[in-house]
Amino acid sequence: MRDITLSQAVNEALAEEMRRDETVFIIGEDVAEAGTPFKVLSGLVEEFGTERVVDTPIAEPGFMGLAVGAALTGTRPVVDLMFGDFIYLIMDQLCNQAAKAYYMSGGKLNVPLVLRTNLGATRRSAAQHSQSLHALVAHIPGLKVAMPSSAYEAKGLMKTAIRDDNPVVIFEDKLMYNDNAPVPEEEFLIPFGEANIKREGSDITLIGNSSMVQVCETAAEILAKEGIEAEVIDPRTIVPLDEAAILKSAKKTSRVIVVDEGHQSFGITGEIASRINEKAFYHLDAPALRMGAMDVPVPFSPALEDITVPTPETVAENARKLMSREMIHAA
Amino acid sequence: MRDITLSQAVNEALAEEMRRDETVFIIGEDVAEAGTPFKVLSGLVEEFGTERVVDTPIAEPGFMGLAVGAALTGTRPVVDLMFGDFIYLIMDQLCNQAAKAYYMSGGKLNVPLVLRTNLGATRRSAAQHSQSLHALVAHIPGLKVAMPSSAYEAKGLMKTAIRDDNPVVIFEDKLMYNDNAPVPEEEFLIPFGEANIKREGSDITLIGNSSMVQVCETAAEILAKEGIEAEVIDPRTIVPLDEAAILKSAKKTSRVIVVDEGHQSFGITGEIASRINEKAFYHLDAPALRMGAMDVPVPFSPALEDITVPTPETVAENARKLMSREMIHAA
Amino acid sequence: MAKTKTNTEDYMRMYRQMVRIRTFEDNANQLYLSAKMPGLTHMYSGEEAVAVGICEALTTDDKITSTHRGHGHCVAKGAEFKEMFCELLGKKEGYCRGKGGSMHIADQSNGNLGANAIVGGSMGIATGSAFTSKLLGKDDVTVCFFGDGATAQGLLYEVMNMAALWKLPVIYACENNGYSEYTRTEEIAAGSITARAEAFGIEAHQVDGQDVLAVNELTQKLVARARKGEGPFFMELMTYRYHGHHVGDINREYYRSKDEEKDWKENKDPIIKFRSWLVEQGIAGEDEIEAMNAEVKKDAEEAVAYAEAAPYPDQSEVDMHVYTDIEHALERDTA
Amino acid sequence: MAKTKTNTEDYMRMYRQMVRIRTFEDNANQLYLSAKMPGLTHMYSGEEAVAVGICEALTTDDKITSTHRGHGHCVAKGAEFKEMFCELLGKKEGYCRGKGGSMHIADQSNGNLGANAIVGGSMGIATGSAFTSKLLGKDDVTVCFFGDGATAQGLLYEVMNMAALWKLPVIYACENNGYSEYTRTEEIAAGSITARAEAFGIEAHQVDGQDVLAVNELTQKLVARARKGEGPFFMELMTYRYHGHHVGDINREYYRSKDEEKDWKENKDPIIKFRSWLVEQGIAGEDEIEAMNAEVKKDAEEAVAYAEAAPYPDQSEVDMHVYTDIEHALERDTA
Ligand SMILES: Cc1ncc(C[n+]2csc(CCOP(=O)(O)OP(=O)(O)O)c2C)c(N)n1
Ligand SMILES: Cc1ncc(C[n+]2csc(CCOP(=O)(O)OP(=O)(O)O)c2C)c(N)n1
Ligand SMILES: [Mg+2]
Ligand SMILES: [Mg+2]
Repeated sequence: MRDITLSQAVNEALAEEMRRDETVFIIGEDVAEAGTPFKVLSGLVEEFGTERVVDTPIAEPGFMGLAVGAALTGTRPVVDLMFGDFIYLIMDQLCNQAAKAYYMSGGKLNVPLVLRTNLGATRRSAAQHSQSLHALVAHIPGLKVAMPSSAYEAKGLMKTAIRDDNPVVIFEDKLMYNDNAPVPEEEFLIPFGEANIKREGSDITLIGNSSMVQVCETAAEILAKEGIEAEVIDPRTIVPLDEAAILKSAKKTSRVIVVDEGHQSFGITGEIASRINEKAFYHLDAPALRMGAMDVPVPFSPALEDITVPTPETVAENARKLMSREMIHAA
Repeated sequence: MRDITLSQAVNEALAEEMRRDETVFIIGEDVAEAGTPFKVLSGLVEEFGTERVVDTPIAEPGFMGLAVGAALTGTRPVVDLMFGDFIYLIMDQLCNQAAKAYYMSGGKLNVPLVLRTNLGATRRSAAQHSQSLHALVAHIPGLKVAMPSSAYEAKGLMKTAIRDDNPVVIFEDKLMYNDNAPVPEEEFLIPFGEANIKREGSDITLIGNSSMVQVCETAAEILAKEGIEAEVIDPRTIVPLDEAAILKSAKKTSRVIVVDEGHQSFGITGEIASRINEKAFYHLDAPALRMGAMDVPVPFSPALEDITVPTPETVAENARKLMSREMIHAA
Repeated sequence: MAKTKTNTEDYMRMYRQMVRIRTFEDNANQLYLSAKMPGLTHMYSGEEAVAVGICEALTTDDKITSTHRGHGHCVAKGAEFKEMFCELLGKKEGYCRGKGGSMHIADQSNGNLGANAIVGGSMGIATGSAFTSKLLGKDDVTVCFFGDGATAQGLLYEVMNMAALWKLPVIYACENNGYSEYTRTEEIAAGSITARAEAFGIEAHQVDGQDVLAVNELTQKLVARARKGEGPFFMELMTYRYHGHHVGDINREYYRSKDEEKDWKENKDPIIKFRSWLVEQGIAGEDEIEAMNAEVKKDAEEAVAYAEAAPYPDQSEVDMHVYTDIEHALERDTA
Repeated sequence: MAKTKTNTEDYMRMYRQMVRIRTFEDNANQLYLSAKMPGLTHMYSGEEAVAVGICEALTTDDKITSTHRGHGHCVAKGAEFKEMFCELLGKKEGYCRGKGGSMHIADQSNGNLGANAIVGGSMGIATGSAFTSKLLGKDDVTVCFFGDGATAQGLLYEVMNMAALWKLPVIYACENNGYSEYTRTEEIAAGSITARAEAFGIEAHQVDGQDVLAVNELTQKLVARARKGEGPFFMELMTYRYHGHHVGDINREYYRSKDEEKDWKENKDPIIKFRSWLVEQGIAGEDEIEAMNAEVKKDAEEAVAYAEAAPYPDQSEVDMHVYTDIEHALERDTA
């Protein structure tokens, strides 16, 4: 298997699906002319032309709405939203329109649309270009939410997303575009709702998604040196969520940390922790521990930004505490 | 104490604060001409004129953005968003601008703004006029979120919100506008972050907000007849959240149900349940149980809509199960 | 009235469709007044010439997007009374199995992509539908209906810009009925509505929305040109709604006078005007027209009776149609 | 060049402010190239006459809102180098204590309500600032800066409509530099930008954005009229950015030619043009100008050195300034 970057993986997935199905097209800002600021789409316009790789004006609600209408009428748009932070601008089209059309029409209309966007801080991009807003869309029934953690998942999940008949939101980690990973040359898909056990372990379960999978893996390596065997689980899609895999691991290790780059409060970690607590309560030595990003806007200053998100060190630190039962609140 | 409706309570709060502080103004659709479709603001334009009760075009992002700018420069806007479902349209102005201005400016700019909107299903208004979207805003640092559960709270929280120097989102329950409650004639404020123990009990804690407080109270009455004494807690604001009061009750009763009208998954219930599980784990007989609205778009048909939200009967039913330990998942 | 090249059959179908809309609305209003309808609804009465004049210039393959005031568009684009009333009552045989209701009624088999409860919410959808047509090399045209109030939504300008840049086959049809909810158009719209479209390089027309032939004639021309790639276009149709903003808006004098309403109803009614013209031109006799009216009335009453007796969806449907590939969405929650 | 009634001192201040912007940007770019600046930044070089021509027509009480390309507006509205460089480097003494950075730099003491990293994000804010002025009976005017690309955002049309309806003292200043990121304006803007404002009944002007006196003269007139309640107004300022979209956008030939860049830099540079005019008119000698340039250069270098040596904020600041009344936001999390 050759190694390719996450960028290349996304690019390949799109190219393959566009070759397979001529109703697939890409729409967004600077997707053709520049192949996006992250250069993820470079070369696609050369192969598929400006009719299928469509540069838009800076009008996120507009092109998102346009994509919903296109999807309703027989195409499969892949919407490119340059920064995850702009999701606020398209929430109406995504959540009131795309997410609800199938239900409101009693199954007559559907919206096979992919929204490609990103997440992640520590890029010194400040509060409006660093948010991880997957919790917002995960809350809305009708949307599926995929969170690739490497080039392999980026490719497999993207292909599945494009073939899905429902609106799917994919969050890529901005900092991972140049990271390499082995990706098969032959075609493959990754089914939604199937977690990946990235590392087996018996002492503690670390659940992370997207950027946080790597953080959990590095934490597991640190812990392994200390004799703590952490199991690392990557749910890959948070909607649908592979509850079975998560519960199985929780029951096995009886200690869980849920790690996420979105704000901790009212986010992803509360949902996953709650499901574990509800359904594996008597197997747990301690309640599932949550580690989200700090509940603060992302600060620009490197001195502050770096401490707002979970790191391998802080995850390992909490794992140690959980192992030594220090984490249970006093009273 | 006289009884007044929730509508009147909001109206009084606004009138009092507008008399007190001439920088307070109301802006939104049909707030002057019609006093809103729910007639909550009737009479205000007569007292304060169209300069301070401002009818806008149907341009939610626009008037929300305008309000942020007005708040930044010395006024205290109360934005009227006709339906909570339209919050998707103003997320950028609310979450990228209002919520972050104080932080991004290092404390130099602030946004003393109130966003008045509503929540609640079972009004036969279908999927785009029935959502309870408080979880979305609770996730965003920089916003405060108030959820009045009766006319009393509606007045006290609104007055506090208007005097707060931060952006505050208030969700009123559409179905409660005509409900009466005793409200003091003399001025009062309700501080943010202080839960209200609506009913004391020792067997089980029911935590609900907004519309769900009444549901919990009715459930408690049903349970009382069966000898189960439920404690009912109304957090009143979910940001800030009165964790201390919640934990105290959880530790006392050792059984908790968190009830909410927003979708259950990735919503409010996961956060509150997680905090309880994390911080009162060894006091609990069972994990905190969550009861949110079903994870489906709100259906129009009365035959379907009514079963999507928690009711006194379903809350009581789950409380009975929790008391008899039936709720712990098998394995 | 303006002349068109349509023949007798076309004229009579237009007349019939206008009467069908009026009759549908009268029945819907009655259902509300007798507390048989869940929720509220927005009546299209008074604006019939707009929906009919436009939709009669479209084929079944052409698409429309509709609004909260959507019954007229739905009927005009070919929908049946029975499925419509079932939907309004939340019944299983409704166009959306009772899940959508009045504000989300859709009829994709006739090209109606659905009503929308978000004012302006379908502007992107209509533009996207036209995008599909162009991308896939089809020749259907999409008409986007919206009200004067909806022109305040920025989305309109975003999608008009793209439609103009990419020459999409979409026609923006602004139904200017003088009000958005309880506010007069002058109070919420600065400048000129047609000039706003023109500023994006879009050809715009203002037309008398009470004259079904004028509306139809203009639409036919624009549709033909849009099919040839000369779109997009913009139409402002001057019209009036007879009822309140919704069926519950009964005392309206605080925002508009009874005289104003009376003037529109008596002097500018699109059905009365067209009926006189049909008779004058010798296209139909009074008897024929009365018979048609009676037939439509009977159809509607039967459909109402049918819908009232029809079953609600089974409760098990509540978590169906959330995802195309998951029969019951809530199953995913159980381990 | 256009004539204005300003005197020598005003001319020299305008020149100086333009040089200060160019010098600030050259230093910021250098900080990026030498990997001393966290993140990216967008250079204003080439557009100096716009910010200076406009801001010199404003008082300190007048407000502006700025963009991602905001250093020029910030300097022109009166900010100091030291606090600006500190902000760009994420230092505690920055205008925003290092929390905002280049894209959020704000200087409320001089009426700069802040840069904004959301394209078009400040259009509502500017309009609201003008609303405050009217509501509280003050006479300050707000200028809303944004780019040609930002005209695609629907928000602009929403707020222009309200500003026009309510006659708010706001001036929309569109900096048309021919590109939004890597896309030419023609490809993303249909029709005419000024006509879009006019369609809302707003008086609109196109002006040469490389001619500081022309910009200043027009702005003075519009500001005076806006103060009297004759606003809002719209200006389209034709200009050019010399650098890439951001400092990292170095190989630009795939979207614009070196010849084009050269032409603007050599033949239309706002500083060179104004400098020649000052000398021609006998307002300043070459020596005087060189001395001023040197002084500004020294100021900038000192400020950069200061900022490089300045401390980062303490980590305890991370959860400060989330809420005005809660010193450390994360305390609320602990029971
Ligand atoms: C985004 C949004 N804002 C507000 C509303 C509430 N609302 C429903 S209809 C309406 C007025 C619409 O006016 P217009 O577009 O002229 O259509 P008309 O009702 O006159 O047909 C309003 C404000 C809504 N449904 N959606
Ligand atoms: C809402 C939003 N969409 C996209 C972007 C990414 N972006 C940043 S600057 C820019 C181009 C802006 O062009 P223009 O308004 O002409 O300003 P200029 O950069 O030319 O000064 C884009 C697309 C953004 N920051 N915000
Ligand atoms: Mg109208
Ligand atoms: Mg530009």
